[in-house]
Amino acid sequence: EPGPQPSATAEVHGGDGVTTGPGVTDDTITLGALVPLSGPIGGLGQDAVAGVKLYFDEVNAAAGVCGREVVIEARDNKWDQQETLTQYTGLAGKVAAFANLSPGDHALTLKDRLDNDGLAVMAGSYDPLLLDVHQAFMPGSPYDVEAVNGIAYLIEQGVVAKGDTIGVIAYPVGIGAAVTKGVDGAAEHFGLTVEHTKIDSTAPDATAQVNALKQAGAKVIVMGTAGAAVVSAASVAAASDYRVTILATNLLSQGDVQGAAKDAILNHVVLVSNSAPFSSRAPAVRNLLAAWQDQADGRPISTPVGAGYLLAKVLTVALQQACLDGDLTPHAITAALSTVGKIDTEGLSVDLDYSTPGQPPSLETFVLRPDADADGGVVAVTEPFASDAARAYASARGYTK
Amino acid sequence: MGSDTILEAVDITVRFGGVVALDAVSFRVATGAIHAIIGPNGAGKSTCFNAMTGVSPIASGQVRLDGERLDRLPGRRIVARGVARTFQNVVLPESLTVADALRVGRHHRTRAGLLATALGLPSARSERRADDAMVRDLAQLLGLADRLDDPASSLPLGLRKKAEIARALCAEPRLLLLDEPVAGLNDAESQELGDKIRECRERFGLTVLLVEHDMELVMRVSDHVTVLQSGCVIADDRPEGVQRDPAVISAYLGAEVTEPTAPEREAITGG
Amino acid sequence: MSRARALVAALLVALVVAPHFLDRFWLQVGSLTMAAAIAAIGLTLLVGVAGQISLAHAVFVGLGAYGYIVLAAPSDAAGWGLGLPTPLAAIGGVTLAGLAGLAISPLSGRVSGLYLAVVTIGLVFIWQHALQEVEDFSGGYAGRPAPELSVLGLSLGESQPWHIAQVPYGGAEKTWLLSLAALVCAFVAARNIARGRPGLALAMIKENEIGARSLGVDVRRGRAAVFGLASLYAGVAGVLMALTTQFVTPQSFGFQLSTDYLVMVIIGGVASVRGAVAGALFVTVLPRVLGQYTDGLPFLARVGSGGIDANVLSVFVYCALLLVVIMFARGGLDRLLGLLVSSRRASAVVGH
Amino acid sequence: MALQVEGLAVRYGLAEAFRDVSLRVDDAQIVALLGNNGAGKTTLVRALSGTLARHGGRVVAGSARGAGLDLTRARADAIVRAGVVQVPEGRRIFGQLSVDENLAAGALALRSRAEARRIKAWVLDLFPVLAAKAGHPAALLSGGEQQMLAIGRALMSGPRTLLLDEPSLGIAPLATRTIMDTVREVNRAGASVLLVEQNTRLALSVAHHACLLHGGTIRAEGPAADLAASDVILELTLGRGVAHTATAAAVARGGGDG
Amino acid sequence: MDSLLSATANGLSLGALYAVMALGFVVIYRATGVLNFAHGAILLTGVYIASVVSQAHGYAPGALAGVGAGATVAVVAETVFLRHSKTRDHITLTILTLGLNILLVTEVSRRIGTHTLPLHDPIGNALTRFGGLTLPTARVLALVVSLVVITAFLLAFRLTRWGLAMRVSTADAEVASLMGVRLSVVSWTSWAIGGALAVISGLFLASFPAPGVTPSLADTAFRAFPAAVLGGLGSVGGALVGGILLGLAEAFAATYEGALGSWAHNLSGISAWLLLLVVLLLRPEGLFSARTVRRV
Ligand SMILES: Nc1ncnc2c1ncn2[C@@H]1O[C@H](COP(=O)(O)OP(=O)(O)OP(=O)(O)O)[C@@H](O)[C@H]1O
Ligand SMILES: Nc1ncnc2c1ncn2[C@@H]1O[C@H](COP(=O)(O)OP(=O)(O)OP(=O)(O)O)[C@@H](O)[C@H]1O
Ligand SMILES: [Mg+2]
Ligand SMILES: [Mg+2]
Repeated sequence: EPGPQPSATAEVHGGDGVTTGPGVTDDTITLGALVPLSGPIGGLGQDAVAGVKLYFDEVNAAAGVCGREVVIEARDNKWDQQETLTQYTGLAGKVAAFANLSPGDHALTLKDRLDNDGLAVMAGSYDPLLLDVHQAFMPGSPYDVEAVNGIAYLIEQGVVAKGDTIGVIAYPVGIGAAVTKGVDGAAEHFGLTVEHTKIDSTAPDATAQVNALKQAGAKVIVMGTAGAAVVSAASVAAASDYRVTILATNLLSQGDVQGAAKDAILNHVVLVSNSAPFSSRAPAVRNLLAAWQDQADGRPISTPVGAGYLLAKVLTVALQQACLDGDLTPHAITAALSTVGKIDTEGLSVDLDYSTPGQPPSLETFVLRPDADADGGVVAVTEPFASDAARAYASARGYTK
Repeated sequence: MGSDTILEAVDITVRFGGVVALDAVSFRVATGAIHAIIGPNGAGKSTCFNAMTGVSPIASGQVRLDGERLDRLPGRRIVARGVARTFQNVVLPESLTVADALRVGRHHRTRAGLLATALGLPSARSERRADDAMVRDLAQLLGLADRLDDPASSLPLGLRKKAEIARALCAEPRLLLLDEPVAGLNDAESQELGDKIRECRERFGLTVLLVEHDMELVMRVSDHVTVLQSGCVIADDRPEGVQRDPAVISAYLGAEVTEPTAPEREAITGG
Repeated sequence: MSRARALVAALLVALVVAPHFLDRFWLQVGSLTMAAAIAAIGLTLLVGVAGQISLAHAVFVGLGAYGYIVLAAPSDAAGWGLGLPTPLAAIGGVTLAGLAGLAISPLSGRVSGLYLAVVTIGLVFIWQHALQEVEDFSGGYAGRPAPELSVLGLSLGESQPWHIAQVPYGGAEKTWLLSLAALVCAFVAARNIARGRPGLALAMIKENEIGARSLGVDVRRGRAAVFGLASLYAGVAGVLMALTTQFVTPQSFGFQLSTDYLVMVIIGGVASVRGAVAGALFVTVLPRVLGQYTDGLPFLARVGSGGIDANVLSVFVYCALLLVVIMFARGGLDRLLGLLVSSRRASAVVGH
Repeated sequence: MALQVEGLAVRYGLAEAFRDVSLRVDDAQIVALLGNNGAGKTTLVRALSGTLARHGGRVVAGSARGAGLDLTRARADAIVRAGVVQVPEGRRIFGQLSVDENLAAGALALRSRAEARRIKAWVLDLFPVLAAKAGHPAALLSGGEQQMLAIGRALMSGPRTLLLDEPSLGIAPLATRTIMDTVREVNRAGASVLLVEQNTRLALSVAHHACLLHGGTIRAEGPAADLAASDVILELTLGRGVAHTATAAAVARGGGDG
Repeated sequence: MDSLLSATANGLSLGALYAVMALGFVVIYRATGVLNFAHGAILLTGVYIASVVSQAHGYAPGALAGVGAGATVAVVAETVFLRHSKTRDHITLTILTLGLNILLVTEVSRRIGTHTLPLHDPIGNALTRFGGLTLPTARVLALVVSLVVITAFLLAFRLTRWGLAMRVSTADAEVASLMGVRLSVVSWTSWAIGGALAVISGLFLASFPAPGVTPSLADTAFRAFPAAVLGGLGSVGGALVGGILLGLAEAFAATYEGALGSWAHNLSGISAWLLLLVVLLLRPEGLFSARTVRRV
């Protein structure tokens, strides 16, 4: 029984009649994780892997997947694309799928390889460019859609209105480029003027950018950056009596919200997110939090943990489907994800649907606000929603969902 | 200017900022001669060498080698005209072996470029063989033969000076400029080197321009002496004449310095 | 030195037959190592022989890689391209890197020492900035795939595997052999140059420019030539890197890569071609070996726990070894190799 | 006793520089150390000033004491601060620093500023050219001027024992006498001097006592006047007459204890 | 006009921080000839310790502990690694600091993890007003502290012999020791000072408006490289001017790049390097270093 596409590696039938490929034996399913595990960003990968393991520990405790124990083979990519390419080569013949790739946009460099090997990659990123890589799966709506939803929310709240100016502070690439696109799309939809500024990821602060936007009279600043720049922008705004709302993707840590910039953040920042905050009452979230506290000896939970946990859950759904189909080869696992239809994440995040390759699994977004006392430092303001603007934007960009 | 003049300095002036290191200095060097330049410290002797080898640009005047102007040429072209020199403060690449350090002297006589060398073309190889032979030969002559494979940095000062002379000779010059070749050698060794210098002159048909403070050597080997003081020529004569010149005695030699007595000289050179 | 000869011959044979026995991961690591070795050899000529510290080597490696891609790939969604025959494109990429080196070389004539080191860091940042800006050429942040090399219809990539003694030779195997051939040529050429007339002239320039001029050395040309040559080597490495990973991104040719090369050159033992290869092996292979084989150690924390796991440990071990080599191996890896290869040399060592 | 060297042996890597050197410099004495090119004079000076290791050399046997220190073990700076100061071979001036700064560097070991000023005035008086070029980068001085600077710099620390490695190198004849006069003057003020010189006659004319380093050991020593009178030095340095050097040395040693 | 003023003020205070960081490089470079690539790691370590200590004992003890830790780490690096190296070659030792940097950054980042550690500084985002200009107090303080530190240094160089000892040590270590300079003391004191300076600038960088201590602080040290070189590695005053120039260049580029059009896209990220390139082409040894003189 050949796989959906010719694969370089041999397929065999397991004892239970399931066709198996790389990484699958009668007793185990080996999944890869390709994340930074050392160096300045090492903590991010460590947490991501921890999240993945947290989920599979539960799965394994409850008889595993397809009667098999799930094993994670994690490799350090040092946040370097070249290293991702190399380590991928090492893992490709040994794993059934990748449970986590961080940063997720490294999947772009793997595109041709993934096409060839058919491996599914659960990507820890919402970069819209990833939609071109059909084997890479992002766990929510892309950054640009998220930004559009965020702006739609602010319009609805009356924070900005047609004719107003909004500013952007963004990295030149990656999340920055995506958010910039989203903001431009939303501005067109709502009739706003956009003032762009850029920031370098190693820049010590956002003072100059915030000052420039203040000068331009922006009412909202949308951040296409990691958390540190968001805190910096909020602090500068607070210090210069600049009444501005700062809209950002939730990449803040609890430490950010509880630290010196606490008031500035509480007063200025509105967050958008694909996943539910750790303060959510949803049972799946409470369960995750409890499981984390059980084994993390005091380490606070972080967004990458949640993302890893969610990615593992999604992949498990695919594995179970593939098992039902009797085929655990990489291509089959990838295909299974598109046949399961809408995946209910039980409140961990927005619901996901991977049935159409090239389209985002969701157009929905949570709006959150910082709360120093809450778990994870944020609380939800809205249920997940997809704004009309987001739908219009998505169809204009060809992301019809 | 007759054909017996190989080098001619005409009114050369060299300035460094406000300092006039050479002030309209003129002299001629006869072909085949050993011509010494002496003078107090800071008189401008090394500067004179520098002016002739394109190291220090001259403000006015001319340097002519066989009638051809040298002063407009860059240093690397001057060596191609047959002028090689040594340095007062030894300049040997510390990281190289003595043999390699000498081989650098062959640079302008050889052609092998990057490509030929990289590919190890026959032309490069035969050139290299010829160089090796010459290096060995000159090392032998100057008593460096058994140190060829040692790092240049391990040589004692005296041998470094000799290595510099050997390197200059590797360039097959017509005119050799030696800046204090025997500084750092003892009396006996400097006598020996003096003989070597003469020997080289005969063997290679050289003209030698010599800066030296060792008066015994200067008096013994040179055919002609030019004396500089504060950038000006104060005497220009045969050695005996210079030695008796009161201006030279008061500026440079000092009253009591005399030439070695006859028996002493015998003892030193005898054997 | 017959012992050394025998060792070298054995090593070469082993490297030629290695694709028969290694898996794809190690083949790829091997090809990358050989590419790195070529770049490091070039840098050794520049840093070791000519005494100019450059941290811009990654720029020229990147030019080689991107040059190849832009020349070889047809214009398509991924970016702009000329679609030339791939061997021509490879030569073009290398030439481009060399020319860029020549163009930059006046800088190295003016600025020297650590100043040069720091400005060249700047070149890396400026280059990366430019790469990200001209997305049409570079594919921007997302990067660009590299077409496979095929010479006269004979593919040196994944398609049309060869079968040698029942083992299929795919892209990884073929690239290994190609890289090996390039490395051997690069090695021999560099050695000849370092020991030959140009190398000696450069050593003299490094010691004393004025002295070099008086010996007939054209200092400016020498400087430019060695910068160009080093960049040419970098270009070769870049093309090989692109062929090995089949994909390049602007991030790959950054400061990190430049420092890696400098580390290779320095721990290899400055001015030693052989040492540069050893340095490349140290920097490229060692961390991966450590990463793969420290997993089983009992005292290690579980990956994801934030404790000292195999990955963190391998960084520690790598750094520790690096420090040890720098601190205690005067003369670098080259010296150690020398002791290994010939016991005669060991007794003739003269301290300095 | 200012310096006492006993059975000293030094190697660079495996290569021997000398194997058995003994000599002493009494308080307020000038001792000349003579020897051929490569005999090991500089090496001995390095061994006495604590800089041997920097050149890859090490003491393998014997002892060297001076100023109350074990010189083979003490650090170079401690030796200097104890009053044993070297003028290194080949000038080694700080080329990028001005002449003035070079002299100031020489006085770094000196505690008192007044003392430094006094010595500086004396040094500039000895070598007026240094005053004339005070602000110039030292690298631009002529060879002989640099040598004067190197000597002046060493004098700046008010040494009690001075190790001079070829002080007359590159110095014009008239100026050599200034330097030798300086050596006498320093000595009259109470300092001991170990004088390494190639100019044998000159060295013997200022020294009280002289030693000849040859073939890895001290082959002759004695009062300078005696050595000047005998032909042992000529014979040894010209590499002749090895047959009767033993007697010559014995003669020299016999009469040489002062 | 207002934007010009605030860009200037911002550039000045940022530049002063760069200057302090650059001074740290320069001190170490001048005393030992080593370009300390571990500067960022030392900064990060010190600030991390400051955060941990301030958690329990408040800001002032924390800051002191951090600065002390930075100095200590630097001295340990010098005494354990650099001094015991068999080589004295400056370039090789510079590479050694690269290794140290990776080691330290790996470990401290591991300890910090993904979380931002607070510094508990008492200033927060308090404001100071000068006439029409309102500035964050933290920034004003950064400027003042930097200027004080740098002035103290300039004076120390002029008035003490330590400055001269440092210069002769790099020029020729052997001869320096023959001048009675105790090389090890010169070396470790400069490392201690360099380490302390790194942490002082780090403390300001991690407080307003930054969220606190994150591993990326180590990268920030790279921004001081061009500042140190711009002024001239041989010159202390140069570090000051170099830092301030770069701070201004960065602030202006970030403020006005929008107005400059698309070619200036993200110019602020590389403005420092561009400036450096131009300056070194004109003055190959930085703005303030004396030229290297040579003759034969
Ligand atoms: N490149 C230069 N820049 C500035 N001044 C210089 C330079 N070269 C030489 N001088 C000055 O010119 C004068 C002559 O120097 P020069 O080296 O020619 O003397 P010299 O006759 O060789 O003396 P010595 O016998 O001591 O070597 C000196 O005062 C020296 O300081
Ligand atoms: N750094 C070094 N490494 C290896 N060998 C050395 C080193 N320095 C000196 N030597 C060797 O030690 C021996 C003694 O050298 P030294 O310099 O002490 O001689 P010297 O008597 O001072 O000679 P000169 O009169 O030429 O100055 C020589 O054979 C020399 O080659
Ligand atoms: Mg001279
Ligand atoms: Mg000597």
